[in-house]
Amino acid sequence: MSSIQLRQLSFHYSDGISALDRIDLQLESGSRTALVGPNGAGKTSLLLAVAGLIKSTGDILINDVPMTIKRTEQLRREMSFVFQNPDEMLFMPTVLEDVCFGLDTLDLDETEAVERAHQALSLVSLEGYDQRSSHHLSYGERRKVCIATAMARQSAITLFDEPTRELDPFGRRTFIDLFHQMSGTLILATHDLELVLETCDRMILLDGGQIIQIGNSAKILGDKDLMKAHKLEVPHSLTWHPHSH
Amino acid sequence: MSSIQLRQLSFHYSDGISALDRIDLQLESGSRTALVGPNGAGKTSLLLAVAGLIKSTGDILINDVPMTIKRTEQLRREMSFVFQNPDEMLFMPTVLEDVCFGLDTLDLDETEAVERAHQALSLVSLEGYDQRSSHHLSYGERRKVCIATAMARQSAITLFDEPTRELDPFGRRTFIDLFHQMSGTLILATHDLELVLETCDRMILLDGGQIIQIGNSAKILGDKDLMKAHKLEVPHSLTWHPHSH
Amino acid sequence: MHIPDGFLNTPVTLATGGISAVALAYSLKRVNETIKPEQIPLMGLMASFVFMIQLFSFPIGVGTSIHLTGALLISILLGPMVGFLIMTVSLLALALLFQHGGLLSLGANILNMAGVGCFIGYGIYRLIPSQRSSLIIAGLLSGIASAVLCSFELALSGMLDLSSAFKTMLLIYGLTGLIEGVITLFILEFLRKVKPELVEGPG
Amino acid sequence: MKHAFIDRFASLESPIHGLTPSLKIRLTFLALVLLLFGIPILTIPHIWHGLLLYAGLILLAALISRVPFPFLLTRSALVLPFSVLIVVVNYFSGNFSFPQMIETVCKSLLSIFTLLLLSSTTPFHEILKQLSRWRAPKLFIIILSFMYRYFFLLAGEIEALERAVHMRHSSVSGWKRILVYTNMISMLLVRSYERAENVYQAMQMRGFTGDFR
Repeated sequence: MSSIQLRQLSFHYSDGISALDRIDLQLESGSRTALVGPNGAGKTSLLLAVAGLIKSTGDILINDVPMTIKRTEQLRREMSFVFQNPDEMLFMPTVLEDVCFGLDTLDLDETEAVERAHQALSLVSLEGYDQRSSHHLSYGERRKVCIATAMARQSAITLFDEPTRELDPFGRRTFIDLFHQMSGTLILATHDLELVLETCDRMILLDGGQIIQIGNSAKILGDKDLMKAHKLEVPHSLTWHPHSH
Repeated sequence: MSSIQLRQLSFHYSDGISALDRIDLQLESGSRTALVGPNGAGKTSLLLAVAGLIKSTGDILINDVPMTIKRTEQLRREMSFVFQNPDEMLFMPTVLEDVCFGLDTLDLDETEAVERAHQALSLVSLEGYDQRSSHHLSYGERRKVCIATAMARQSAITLFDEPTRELDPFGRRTFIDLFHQMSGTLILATHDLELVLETCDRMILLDGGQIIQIGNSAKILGDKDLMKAHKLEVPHSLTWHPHSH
Repeated sequence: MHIPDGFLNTPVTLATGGISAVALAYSLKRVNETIKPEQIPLMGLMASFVFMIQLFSFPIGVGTSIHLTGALLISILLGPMVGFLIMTVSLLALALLFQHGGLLSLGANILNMAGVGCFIGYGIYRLIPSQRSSLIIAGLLSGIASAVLCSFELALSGMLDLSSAFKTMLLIYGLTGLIEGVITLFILEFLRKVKPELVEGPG
Repeated sequence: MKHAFIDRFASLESPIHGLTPSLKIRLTFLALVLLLFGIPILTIPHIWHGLLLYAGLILLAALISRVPFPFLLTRSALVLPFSVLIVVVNYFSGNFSFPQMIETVCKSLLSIFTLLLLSSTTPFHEILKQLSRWRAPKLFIIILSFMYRYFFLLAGEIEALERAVHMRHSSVSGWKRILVYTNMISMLLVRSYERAENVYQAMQMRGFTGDFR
């Protein structure tokens, strides 16, 4: 497990628009944090910056080790990233090859890698899918393959970008169960505010590339004025009365 | 406005798996109906079949006129379809060209078509976007352009497939407002059960290509056992107590 | 490799431009006659794909990368006439949007890449029954053909003398063609595994 | 791939941006013909005067257009590898003429600069519209416009795939690297096919029957 520390982290798009604006943040080892904010708040940019996938300014420290260009590769070995769209991660002819991809960089030999992959696939209940092509799987199944690729890495840090997008309620429930089984430091960016309440006690409210608030999820999400000010809505489970028609 | 009637409608994928299994359905002119079911239930197939885009067996009657291959084109002139992925609906170089595309088949001359397009764009509050290219728009804006293309057609029937997918709470709220402004017979396929409660009093529960239940949305979605049996969950707004932590 | 403006003289520019224009008109006519409605968006998306492939630096190791043309692949998937049309469209867009190749030298570039790849390369591919060797031979021979054409164009323009032009172009186009053949083979193998119906398509 | 904004300066505002696309395309074509074939004939033996005058005019136009100079210069440099190749081959083959080489390189630099100015002051869809006004074949235009539209998506997809590869495997090299990239491209090809099917459905829903006006 690893801690994450960000100091004055900023990132600008090539057209000069600021996506992240002097972010200071400290996430403890083993913590689970949700990242919430309207479209364009900077959630994805923040995750990409932590993974060293975009060139940000400021400091990123993983387990108190500063991330430099030299060290990025090594630090990434301890990280997994579940990207927004499963198609971004799946490009090999078979599911097994997708899950195994990159496991060799973790100093696993091939047999170990395959074993790990099988294990991960069975955790997401996709045993027997190893020789299928991800292309022919349903959306929910592809999502699960992506989560399996992350699980197979057994990383100290796992970053999730909208992992339940387009899933039906059952697929979403499956994800929540898997999330609770995972260990390590987890960051979860999502629009699904009910999901935040079910997975992370602590959350970060992000808007315009800045941290608006950090704290208890139920408390922040229950603040009607705050939600409205940032184009969000208080989730139904935090309001006392059912929706009436 | 037009009524829709389906009789013994079936559809099989090329690999023989059944996507729709003898569907009987009657939707009245001007009705708003939600289509709900787990992934793979057949929601998209049902919409595509109603639009005559896939070769189904059985009968489809639009306003009591049977849809035959010959008549498909003519019947489609009274229909609009808002597809799942906005990028697949927006294929022209500029927003205006996208909204205008096909309006000429409705016997509008160019001036009228452009006027309608401008009107529709202002309804979705995208005035001044007409000369922009859709790849420079945000996801939410692209969604709105798609809805504008449907609105500009002023169709008797509009079919929506997951229209709020990937939208943040604010974008979703904008869609709900637009939906309430639209006229005609509307069918809305979605995983977002709260959305169903806010938009459609009547819903169809679909699973395994069959209609499980048709009726009042709040009643069906509030049935815990039924929801569980079909991989769904009772939406939070229908439960009495807030989620506790 | 795209020839920029400034390296070809008037007669060569006019000749290559003329031949390409005729070939384009002919392929447009043929495609217009046979096209099915559902192929129109497909051609657009494939043009996009070919465009992307041409911009994409394919790393071949030792710090160098090459750019594929995609001509062989697209001709195998959609037939040489559609392939030529798509290649021409993407070469025009490359010149206008990325300045890869000039506008007045476009005719020469169409001949060297689209013409050779879609007609000579594809023809050789069809002649040889074994797919593996046919792709590699087709790639290599169309590379050589491009080299011949390109060196004649440059030599006739008085840029280079024919023999040194040919040696240089052979090295560049021959290698690129060979690698294009190999990569096309890999792509077809992938398609056969994941979506076999594409490989059994027209052509 | 860092091509996400191909005509990113085309929507600036300047007197040059304000000219009609028709005029700009004609002017560009005329300028290129003049530069490549006219100046060498017209201004013999003082070809340098012609080239200098042309350079002055095109730089002035670039200045008025407000398209950033660093962008124009770096993109114009694209032509250099080819020029260097020609110069080097000529040098070693013995028939090296210094003035001719300089002239050629200047002409190619100026012509790429000219073309670049057109594409950075005219949105691509405006060029397309103009071409169809000039009765370019409809099929040709429709393929071009689809190509333009979906290129951005493809570029984004390949960028995302590369990112995901780096996340799991920063140091793919050699043979394996070629295989990884081939797989990525093949997967994009498969997805493009399917996207084409979906796009066709969306077109059909809006009355498309195959004849494109």
